[in-house]
Amino acid sequence: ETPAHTLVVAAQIDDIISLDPAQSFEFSGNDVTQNLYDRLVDFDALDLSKGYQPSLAESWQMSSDGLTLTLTMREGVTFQSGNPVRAEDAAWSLQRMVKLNKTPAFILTQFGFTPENVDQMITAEGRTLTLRLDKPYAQSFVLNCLAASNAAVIDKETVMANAQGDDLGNAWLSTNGAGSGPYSLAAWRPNEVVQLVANDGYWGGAPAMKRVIVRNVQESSAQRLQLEAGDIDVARNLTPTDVDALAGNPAIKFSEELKGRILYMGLNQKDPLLSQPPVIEAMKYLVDYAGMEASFLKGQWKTHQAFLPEGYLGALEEDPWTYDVEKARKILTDAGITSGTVTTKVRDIREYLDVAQSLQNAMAQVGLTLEIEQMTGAQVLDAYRAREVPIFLGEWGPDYADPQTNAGTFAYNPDNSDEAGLTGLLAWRNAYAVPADMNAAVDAATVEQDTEKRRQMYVDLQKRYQAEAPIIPLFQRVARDGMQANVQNWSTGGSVISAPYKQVTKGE
Amino acid sequence: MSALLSVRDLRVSFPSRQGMFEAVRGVSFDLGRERLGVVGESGSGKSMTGRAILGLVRPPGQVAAQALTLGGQDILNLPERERRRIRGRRIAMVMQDPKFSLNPVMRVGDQIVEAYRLHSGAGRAAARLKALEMLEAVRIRDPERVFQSYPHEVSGGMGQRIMIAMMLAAGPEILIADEPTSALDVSVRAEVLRIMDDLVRDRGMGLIFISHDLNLVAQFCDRVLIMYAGRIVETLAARDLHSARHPYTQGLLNSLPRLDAPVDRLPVLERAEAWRDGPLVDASMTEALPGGLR
Amino acid sequence: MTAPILSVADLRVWFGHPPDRVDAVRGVDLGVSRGESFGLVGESGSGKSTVLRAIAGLSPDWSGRIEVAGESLSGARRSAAFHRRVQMVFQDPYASLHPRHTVDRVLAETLTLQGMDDIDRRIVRLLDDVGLGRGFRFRYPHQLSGGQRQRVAIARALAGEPELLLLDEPTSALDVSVQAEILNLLTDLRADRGLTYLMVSHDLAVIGHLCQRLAVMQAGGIVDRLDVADLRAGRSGSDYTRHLIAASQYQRA
Amino acid sequence: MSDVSLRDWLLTDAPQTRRQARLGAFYQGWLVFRSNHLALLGLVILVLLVGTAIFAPWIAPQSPFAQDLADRLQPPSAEHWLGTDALGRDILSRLIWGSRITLFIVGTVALISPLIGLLIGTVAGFAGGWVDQVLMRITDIFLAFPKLILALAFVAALGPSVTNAVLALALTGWPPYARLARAETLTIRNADFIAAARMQGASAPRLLILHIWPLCLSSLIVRVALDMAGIILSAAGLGFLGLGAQPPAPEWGAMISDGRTYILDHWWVAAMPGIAIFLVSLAFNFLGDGLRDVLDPKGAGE
Amino acid sequence: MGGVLLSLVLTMLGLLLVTFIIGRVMPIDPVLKVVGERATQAQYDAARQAMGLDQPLVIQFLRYIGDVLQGDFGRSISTGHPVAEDLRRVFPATLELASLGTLIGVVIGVPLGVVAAANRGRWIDQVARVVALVGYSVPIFWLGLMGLLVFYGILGWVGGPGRQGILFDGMVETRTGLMLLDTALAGDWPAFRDAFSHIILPASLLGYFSLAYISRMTRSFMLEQLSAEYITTARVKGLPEWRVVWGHAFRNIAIPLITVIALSFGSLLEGSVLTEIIFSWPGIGSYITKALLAGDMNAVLGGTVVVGTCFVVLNLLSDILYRVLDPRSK
Ligand SMILES: Nc1ncnc2c1ncn2[C@@H]1O[C@H](COP(=O)(O)OP(=O)(O)OP(=O)(O)O)[C@@H](O)[C@H]1O
Ligand SMILES: Nc1ncnc2c1ncn2[C@@H]1O[C@H](COP(=O)(O)OP(=O)(O)OP(=O)(O)O)[C@@H](O)[C@H]1O
Ligand SMILES: [Mg+2]
Ligand SMILES: [Mg+2]
Repeated sequence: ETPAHTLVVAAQIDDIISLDPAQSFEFSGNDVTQNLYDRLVDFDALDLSKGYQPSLAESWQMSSDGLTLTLTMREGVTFQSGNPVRAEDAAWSLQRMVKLNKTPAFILTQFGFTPENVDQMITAEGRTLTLRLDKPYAQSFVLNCLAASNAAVIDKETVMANAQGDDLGNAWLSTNGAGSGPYSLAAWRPNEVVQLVANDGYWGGAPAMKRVIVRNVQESSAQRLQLEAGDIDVARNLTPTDVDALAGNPAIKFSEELKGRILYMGLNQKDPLLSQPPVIEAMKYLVDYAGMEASFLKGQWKTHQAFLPEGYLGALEEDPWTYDVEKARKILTDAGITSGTVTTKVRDIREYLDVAQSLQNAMAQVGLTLEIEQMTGAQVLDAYRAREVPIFLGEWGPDYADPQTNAGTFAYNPDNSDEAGLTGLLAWRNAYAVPADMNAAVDAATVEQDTEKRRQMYVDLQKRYQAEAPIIPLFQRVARDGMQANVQNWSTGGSVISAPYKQVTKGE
Repeated sequence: MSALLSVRDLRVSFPSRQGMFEAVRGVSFDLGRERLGVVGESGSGKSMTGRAILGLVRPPGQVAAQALTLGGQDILNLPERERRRIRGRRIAMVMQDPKFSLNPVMRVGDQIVEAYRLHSGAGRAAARLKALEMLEAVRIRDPERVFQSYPHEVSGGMGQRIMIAMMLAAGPEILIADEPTSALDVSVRAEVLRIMDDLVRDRGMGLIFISHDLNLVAQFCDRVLIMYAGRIVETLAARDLHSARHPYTQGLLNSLPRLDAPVDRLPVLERAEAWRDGPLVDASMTEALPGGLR
Repeated sequence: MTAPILSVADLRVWFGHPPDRVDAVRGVDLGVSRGESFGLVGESGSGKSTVLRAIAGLSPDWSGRIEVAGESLSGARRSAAFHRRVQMVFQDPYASLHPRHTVDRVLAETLTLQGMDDIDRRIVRLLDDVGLGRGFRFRYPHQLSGGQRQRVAIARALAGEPELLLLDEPTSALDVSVQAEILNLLTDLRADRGLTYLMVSHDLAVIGHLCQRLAVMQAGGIVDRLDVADLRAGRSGSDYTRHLIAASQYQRA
Repeated sequence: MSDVSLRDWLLTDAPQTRRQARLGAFYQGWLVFRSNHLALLGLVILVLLVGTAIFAPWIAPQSPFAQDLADRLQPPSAEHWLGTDALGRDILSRLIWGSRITLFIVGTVALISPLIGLLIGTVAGFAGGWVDQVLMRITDIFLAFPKLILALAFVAALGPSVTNAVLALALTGWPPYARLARAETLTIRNADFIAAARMQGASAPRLLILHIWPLCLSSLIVRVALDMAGIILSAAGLGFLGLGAQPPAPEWGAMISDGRTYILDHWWVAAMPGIAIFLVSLAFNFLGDGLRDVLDPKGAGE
Repeated sequence: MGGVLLSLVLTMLGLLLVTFIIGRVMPIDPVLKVVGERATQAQYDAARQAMGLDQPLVIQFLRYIGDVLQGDFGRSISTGHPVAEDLRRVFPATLELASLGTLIGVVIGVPLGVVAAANRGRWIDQVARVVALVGYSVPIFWLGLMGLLVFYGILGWVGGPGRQGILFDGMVETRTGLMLLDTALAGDWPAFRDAFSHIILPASLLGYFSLAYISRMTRSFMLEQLSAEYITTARVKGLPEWRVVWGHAFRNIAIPLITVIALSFGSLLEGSVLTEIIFSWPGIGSYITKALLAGDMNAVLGGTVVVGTCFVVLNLLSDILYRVLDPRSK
């Protein structure tokens, strides 16, 4: 039995390398910053479909030319340090993100901010915060980006007091918190535990759970045993087997949330075999979607064949492909392809390996040999960024709650040359020379102010993508967390944000 | 006067691939308060005889005998506990090589004290005094220092004397000395022999002196048993050794080079198959108490 | 008397480095003539074996002068000619044969190393010479008795047809009856092949039997030199030698 | 030749030919070995293993690779004697095919590590002086180095594959053997038979290879046999970290690591390869104990 | 002693060098761990430069040695913390586990080995053998998960994964980093019981493993001693068998046994990665492994230095003990 006002979560949190919102880009790290900080706008954990809601910003106004966004700050909110939350802090936080130029910086720089101009483009005056954009972006696009956990509002005074050199407090903030969020950081012992303590003076009301303890438990089996023993409230990394085993236990229930992560297959267009359209087409039919979904991916991934995850504006919910070896074979033989060998470098994660082996099995049936090389995440990524992975199997998680987050990487590649070094773009990594009109369509969608039109643009984009792109989305992630029956309102933030804890309660 | 130890038809055998191998095949003798030499070639069963008397033949070796009596008491069939009480207290044994026979990580004094206390039940202090006394008895000049030393710190001759002191601490009636001098220099050897000689004379102890040096045995012992292939082939008074009748004994004696009688070629022992099982030279050996007891 | 085949002058041998240095031999002079049998006696640790090993090149640290058949030696390196000329037999027959090599292999290797041809025939002859029939050719050491092993060791030493044999207590580990056989063998071989012996023993009787001259060592130095007749008669200028002779004939007090 | 006379021929004290001597020595060893029943059992298991590896294509009831997601995680049954794994593959067939990989791992590591160790250890022990110092420092470094790290680094550097995993294990496993071989050499190098060989003018490499190695080899073999379980399990450990055999290779360690997700509910997936590894390492251990009796005079019975 | 120190320093330097080389030749790019999936080339280059990886290797090595000599192991890129701080946290965890494991291994393994040797070939010897061989042969993660299932899941006798129950997490002041010691020092007995209930299972597993090794080695040492001549002497004295075995033979193996125990302890310190993963034990083994897989060379180097030092120190200690305990070594 865990204490009534303590929430104990078992999860794999060994990916956290920094808790600085301007740097943290890992799932577990964002789960922490989500709770330590508030953002200008935020999602309601209890109803994510409402979209972004006022948070530290009470209201906002887009200028008629669509180039200036003015936000008005909420009054009377203080940081956990006791300092007031000012527009100046918000401006500084955003400027800091751009200036530090860590990986998440693109979330803001895509609006034309640069380290040089950001002091002029983002300004604070009294209660108002002004963002000057380089194009008339869709308002929802901008605000969705401001809801990203990286765009947290940070306590400038506290951080600057701990800054070293010109790091803008990055080193200190990596292991400390300075936010106004519902929780403050009590301890982070890497690979071991994150402890959060409720911020009782929280402006949105004191959270019910006074302590949140997230323990690093690697093994699903161990998480399951702990759940059964009542030593934890929530287990976040249960394998389908363990979920099945726990299903009959009345003391335990499961949440089921669609996450934003897409498991996809990238066919490198540098590969002579994979660059042939019939092969691309055939590969779509060589994935045993239903079989995998029913077996080792059960309850964790659902078939989803478009690059926008369900829950995103314009997400396409049609799944045109099914497992059909005969069809694949016909496509290939019609094109005169009866044999071939390709390699895949797969990260040493069970599911990926199983997917790869299943694919290997199916490909073998049409005469294609798939050689699997399993390696560490860093190694795969290295090769992938060097465009050296013929078939890539892996996932992509959206960085913010706007469709652009995936469109801009799956379907956007302005320069397919090696020298361009657009290592951040999935299309580039797969050497997919996105047609110019598709690139233009992606750009156009970001500046479309009419949300309905914008939605349609994304639907069209995905349809076209399904028809011709060599990057094949396969599954969308489902979070199935096991928890004690008395845990209420548990959320992992769905497909749009990280896991918030403030709304969680425990009944009797 | 009765025999201290009486051995009848002692057999020691080891299982081997070719069936049972008998290392000792029916040895009988009596020991009084005397120096009894046992000689023979390597492998003739001398050491096994000694070990069998103490009950120290390791498995899978097996010991059998018609009788094995110590002061009239049967010791062959005693339970192990009783047997242990005899060992050390009533029969002791000094082994060939002091370098390997003393525990290398225990102080010399402690090893003596341990032996003494086990049988006398004396206190630590008393045992210590006794140990020093014993060291003195074996003519160790600086007993205090030797008491504190470890085996590797003492010379071979000293080690052998320590072994003797240790074995004699409990005042045994019988001492079996298994080649106690073969590892020693001639000069040290004389010293060690003198000590044992004194003990037999002064304490009336029985001594079984195992050796393969015939000259030495002839000089030192009262009586000699000659062993061949696990059997005693001849028993003699030591002074009569050089007039031994058995061709084996003769052969052994002759094959020794001698300073006083130079020869060009040494006579070589011609072994006869008959020696293994042939009739013993002296039938009286199998009867009680053959001559030589004082 | 012919020229000395072996001459040793002011030989000093030590082991180890200064704090733990042991000076085992401290200035030994020796001369052994061709065809002679020379004995070296002394108590344990007096340095007898060390002298032999220094000559044989088995003790690297020595000073002084060693000459074998006119060849001056240095350090622990020995020429092929030396190996052909000088051989050694060790004290412990149980330690001087490689436990995993058959008699055949031991002899064959030796013959090859000595650059001999016609190896098969020579092996058979060597075995005959040391009184081991052909039946022993393919045995392993553990299938041999101590005396037989010592014969193999002697055969090995003879394989290269040496002139000088260094004998380090070749019989002390053996039974008297076997000792007699080996001593006879050594006598015969010397007669047949005109060998020269330098023999170490602590048994005066053995030295007396085999050697013509002897030197007595004590604490790394030579304290006395005498010939066999003197030894037999107990004539010696040295107290120590007389003590040794007396002690070797134990008399009960 | 009848049975009795063959035995006599082998056991004779006076062999007539080199071959007879060698066979005789071998037979004697065999007799000692045979009297150790557990060692015999170990040998039988290993012979079976080798047989399985050789005849895998004929023995295996099904393909080790054929997947059937509908038939996954089936408990042992008449159709699948040892059940099926997460992709519906027949575990028995995978085990049978996997014996080849296991043998490969064991064989290669057992060949390379002791050889490196033997070379370094004997050279160090035999040469003494600064050569010994340098080689032993290197050995110390490798010994002090976390072994798994070293192996991981090797594998990571060379790329994950069974061959590389094996190589890594071999390259990290030698220090203990080097120490053993050195200790052994130190006791041998001053032996009279080495001195005797020197007296014949034998060169240092000759002494090392023909005289010293054969003697070190026996204790090394014993040690290797005892370490064999460790080798299989280390390979499995690398597999557990995703650095061993590449899928879908039926490497036993990798199979266990695949099955670890299912340990609590589908025990056979991990347990079957586990039992296989256990049996084989047990067999090697028994064998090692028996070999100790034959080869290593120390510790053998009085 | 000077020679010992010199060789110690040389060994440590060699260790550092090897680790360093491994770190740099490993085809795992540490920069990627820092910048993550989405970084642009410019961000990547900036991070690489900030990490000093653009310098020549020699410079990098010298700089590293210099830092290490000042006790600075740098910052870990996989935890974001200074490596020294991480090590202060993870090393005691492993030390505690390995110590208790070794203790269990010694307390059971040594008597088992002695008894097996004294009863060579009898049933107790066979039982000891099978017990040890099972320890040798069973994959530790299998035993670990099964142990968790049975003793934690079903029986509930022990605490689950982790070093402490959540109720006690952070409740006791960290002094030594060894949970058992800290709780005892604080006099907080419920916390001590809790810590004990968490450590006992993984420690027993490791203990079983070292028991297997120690008992086999003990047995073979004992067999050698029991056939020595001084044992016969002891028997001649009439000593009861247990005194022969424990009073005489055992004293002689105590010395080589120390080396064996030190070695086994050392291997538990470095080699309990799998146990640590299964029991969510935040120890140095899994720390180094994880760091290695992320190309986090500061952490790997730091961890290796600590483990390597332990090894060297253990070696040294057992050498010294050897000298103190063995009268033969002057
Ligand atoms: N454990 C054993 N197994 C089989 N045979 C043994 C065993 N111990 C001794 N023997 C044999 O018993 C015989 C007698 O051995 P013992 O030690 O009594 O000889 P010994 O006369 O003392 O010889 P030495 O003078 O060499 O000491 C020998 O042939 C020996 O090989
Ligand atoms: N390798 C060595 N290292 C150190 N000291 C040695 C070594 N070999 C011999 N000694 C010492 O040299 C001295 C002479 O030894 P040596 O073996 O020559 O004596 P010995 O006269 O042959 O004695 P023994 O009759 O016992 O064979 C002894 O004090 C011995 O301890
Ligand atoms: Mg004997
Ligand atoms: Mg000598």
